[in-house]
Amino acid sequence: MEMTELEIFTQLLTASLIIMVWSFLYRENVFYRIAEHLAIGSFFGYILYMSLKTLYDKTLVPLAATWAPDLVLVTIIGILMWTRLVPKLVWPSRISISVLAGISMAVAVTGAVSGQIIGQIRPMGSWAGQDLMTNVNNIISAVAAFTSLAFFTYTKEHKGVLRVVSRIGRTFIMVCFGAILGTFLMGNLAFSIGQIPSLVTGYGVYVSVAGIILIMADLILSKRKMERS
Amino acid sequence: MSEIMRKAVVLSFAIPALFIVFSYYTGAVKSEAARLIAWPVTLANFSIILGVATFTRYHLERVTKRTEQWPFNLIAVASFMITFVLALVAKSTYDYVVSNVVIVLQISLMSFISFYNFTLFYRATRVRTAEVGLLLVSAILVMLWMAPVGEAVSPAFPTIGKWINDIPSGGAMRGILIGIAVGIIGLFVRSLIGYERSYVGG
Amino acid sequence: MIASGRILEVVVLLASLAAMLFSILAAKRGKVPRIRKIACLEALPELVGRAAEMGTAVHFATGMVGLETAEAPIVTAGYAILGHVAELCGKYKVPIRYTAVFGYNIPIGRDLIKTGYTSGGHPELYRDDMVVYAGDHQQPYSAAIMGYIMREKPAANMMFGGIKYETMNTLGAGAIAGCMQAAGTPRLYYQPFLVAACDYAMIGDELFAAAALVRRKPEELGGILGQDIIKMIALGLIVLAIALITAGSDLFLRLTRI
Amino acid sequence: MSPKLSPLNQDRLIFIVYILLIALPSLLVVGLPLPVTSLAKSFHSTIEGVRDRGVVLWVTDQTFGTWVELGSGEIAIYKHLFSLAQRRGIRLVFATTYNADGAVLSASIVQDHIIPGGFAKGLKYGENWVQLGWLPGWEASLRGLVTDIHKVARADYFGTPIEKIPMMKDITSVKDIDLLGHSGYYIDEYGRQWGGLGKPWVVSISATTVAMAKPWFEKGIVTTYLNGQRGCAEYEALTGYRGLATSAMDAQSLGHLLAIAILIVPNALYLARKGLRRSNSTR
Repeated sequence: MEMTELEIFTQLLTASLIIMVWSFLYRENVFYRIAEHLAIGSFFGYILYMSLKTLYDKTLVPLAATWAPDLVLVTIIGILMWTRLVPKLVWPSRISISVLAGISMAVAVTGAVSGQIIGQIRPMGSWAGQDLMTNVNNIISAVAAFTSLAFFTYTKEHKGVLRVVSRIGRTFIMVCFGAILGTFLMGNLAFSIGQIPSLVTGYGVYVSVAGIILIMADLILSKRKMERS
Repeated sequence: MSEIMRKAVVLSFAIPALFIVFSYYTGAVKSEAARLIAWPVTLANFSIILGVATFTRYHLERVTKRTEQWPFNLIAVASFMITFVLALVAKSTYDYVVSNVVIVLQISLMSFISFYNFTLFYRATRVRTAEVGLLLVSAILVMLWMAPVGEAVSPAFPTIGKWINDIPSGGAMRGILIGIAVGIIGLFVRSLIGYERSYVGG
Repeated sequence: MIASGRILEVVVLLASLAAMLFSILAAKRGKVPRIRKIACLEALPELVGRAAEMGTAVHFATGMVGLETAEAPIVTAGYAILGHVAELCGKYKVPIRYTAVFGYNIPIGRDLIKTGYTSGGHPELYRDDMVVYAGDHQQPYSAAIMGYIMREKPAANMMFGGIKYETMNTLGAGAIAGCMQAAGTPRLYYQPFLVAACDYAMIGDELFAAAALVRRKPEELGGILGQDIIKMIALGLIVLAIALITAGSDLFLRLTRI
Repeated sequence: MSPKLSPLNQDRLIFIVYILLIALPSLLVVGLPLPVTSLAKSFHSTIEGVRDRGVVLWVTDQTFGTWVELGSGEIAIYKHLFSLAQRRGIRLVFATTYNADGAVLSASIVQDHIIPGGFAKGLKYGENWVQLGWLPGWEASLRGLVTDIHKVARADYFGTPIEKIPMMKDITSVKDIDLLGHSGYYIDEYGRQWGGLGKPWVVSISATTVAMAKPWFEKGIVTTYLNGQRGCAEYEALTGYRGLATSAMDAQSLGHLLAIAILIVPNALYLARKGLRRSNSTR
């Protein structure tokens, strides 16, 4: 299949960007620095456009179409945030941020009570059900929950019974952390695995080879420099 | 912060917050509360303008003063402006830039995590105590459950790994999550009565 | 009056409010509880001191979680630690760098750092460009921090608050650059990594406790006692729920039906 | 690993070994086996089980970051849903709440995979499926989607007011929805708003989050889930819409083995050396 010039360029571009970023693994260098600042700039352009487009579509356009007091109010509060650009004018932006924080924290606290306290206690299973294995599992799970919560108390010194309980809790927390590390791996590996095809197929191969040669050269040069000094 | 400022901050925090809590538990004024809940993201979108000012000032200052790294600051400002202008005037080029520069850079920057996984494992997990040993064993067994290779070696691995993840680990998670929820409630109360004002800078 | 299925929630919330207010008032009247030490919080002066010895900076980040999400409390706790670290930096005359990721983080960060340096006794050291803005997205944020850490090699790297994926990258880079690292988040997913990667880490809800502790006021310590009382209530609820379900009653489930 | 290597070079060695390992399957076929778990099977059958003319609300909350892990599974899910729409008249509502990336990705699946693949043949936008785009607010929008869709989405992705979309006339809240689903990195926010609604809820979620999803998954708060890239590969095998996830599985297995080796080998060496020293001293 014949490739267009644009496709060739895209392959080269993709592979070079990946190699530029990954070169950081060898050491911090000029290519990474270029990629870093390119990322900072281009992402900011992308995000700024998306944010302004969302503001326009979801706030300003509905506002122009119909009279909505909530949208007027939020626009005013939002614009107050910009007063921070005037060095001496501090208070209006603080009001805006307080409103922002107040709403989010209220959503958080209602969610925490229902989902994270009640919602976590609700599924606790019976200890005297039909199936012996389920009962044992329910007991272990409940003990784990109880002791690991007891571990996070601050005002009672961990002595006597509490010492034993919090010690058991700590053990369960360690098992839990191990399990999280184990489940973390697949998602994490997916990033680099997804990049490999761009590096080992098509014109990406040339870029990879060039990258390897550059790193080899740098290794040899830095070794010589070390030997000389 | 002056006393009036402090009161204004606490009030502008508390009024919308209590309104939402009230609506959530009583089921009253539901649609008003729903609209209020949509505010924070809109406000955050407004705040990006502050970012534009800071960003351009920071990098342009470094370019004009010719500090050591100025060419890189120039790259940052230029790529920012080019991307944004492209979005406004040349949609197809912008789409090309997004899918071949922005997304590629994003994924390759994120993939550091796959590499650092291994170095973290290598450096940090020396069995010093029985607890760390337990952490290690549980991590390995869960890995053998997650990866297809575990089941290929022995059908017992998925069962053990899943049991660890579901029962002891799942139980401990409940405990930790409840603890965190309590922390959230505590911080909310402390903000309501005006002790915690870090979100406006102290 | 109360929406169906929310009765127990309301009871828990009101009991929590009562517990908090009661213990705060008690602490104001002089009944200050003793709080167990949080190792990570105690270590922060050491980290800043190391930066002072080595003549480098302290890097701080509050993570990619925004104040506009339902995780705002976590970010706020991170801000509280930033204020504390800025004060320490003022005391030890160490420059701090705060990498901000959202627009509103800029004024918040500047205010916190300015206040911190002032109460640390060296307001003249504060500069506006201690807060660097990396542009509202996770990847440039982590790239900017990683680049900074590798180039400037700050002695201490701290990340407290609502941290996400970017933390793994930056802590990995910090480990290679030889920074002393301290981090903390109540976000469960990342706690194992913090424990593995950092010299000091806050796990569970320690960050919330630390955010109250840094102010060293009796009423704030009372608040921590209040939180412990709420935890006791939750422990009681666990026992109650299990007892009910084991006895074959579905009362708890009916009370919490949504 | 030789103790002679400096820490920096030890790291570099690990990086090289890892890159070689994951590059290996792209260069030659390894072909490790992939058993299909009951989770993926029940995910498939839950989607199949939606009643005729039923409504599916699918929230694509992917970012470009989760896309590498879940993207190809997401494409398979879209293809499956659209094929059900063709066969049994199921109506699809797509939305995004987390950030703008999801809406861009969702639109591009429909543009690049569904329409060219013939999955939308005989279907009409606005009657069989609708894309609401990004509804900023995340958790707030999730709540809005199940309480009052018309409030939270005043217009769709293309700017059409929601009142002008025919199929949305009788879809206003969770009572009109037969299956909830989302894909992405997070679960707590969804569980807080969607848990306990009594509707089947399926999740395609990053393997990272799976350890966290357990409390939601037990007792049927979440009906079933796809376990990260591996779950996606299994689902691709079940639906026959194979993609990147399938081909990434060998690399995943090798990567996991490397991780296990790195956890075990240095510790085993250390313990052996300690044991040796002890036996020397006792001698």
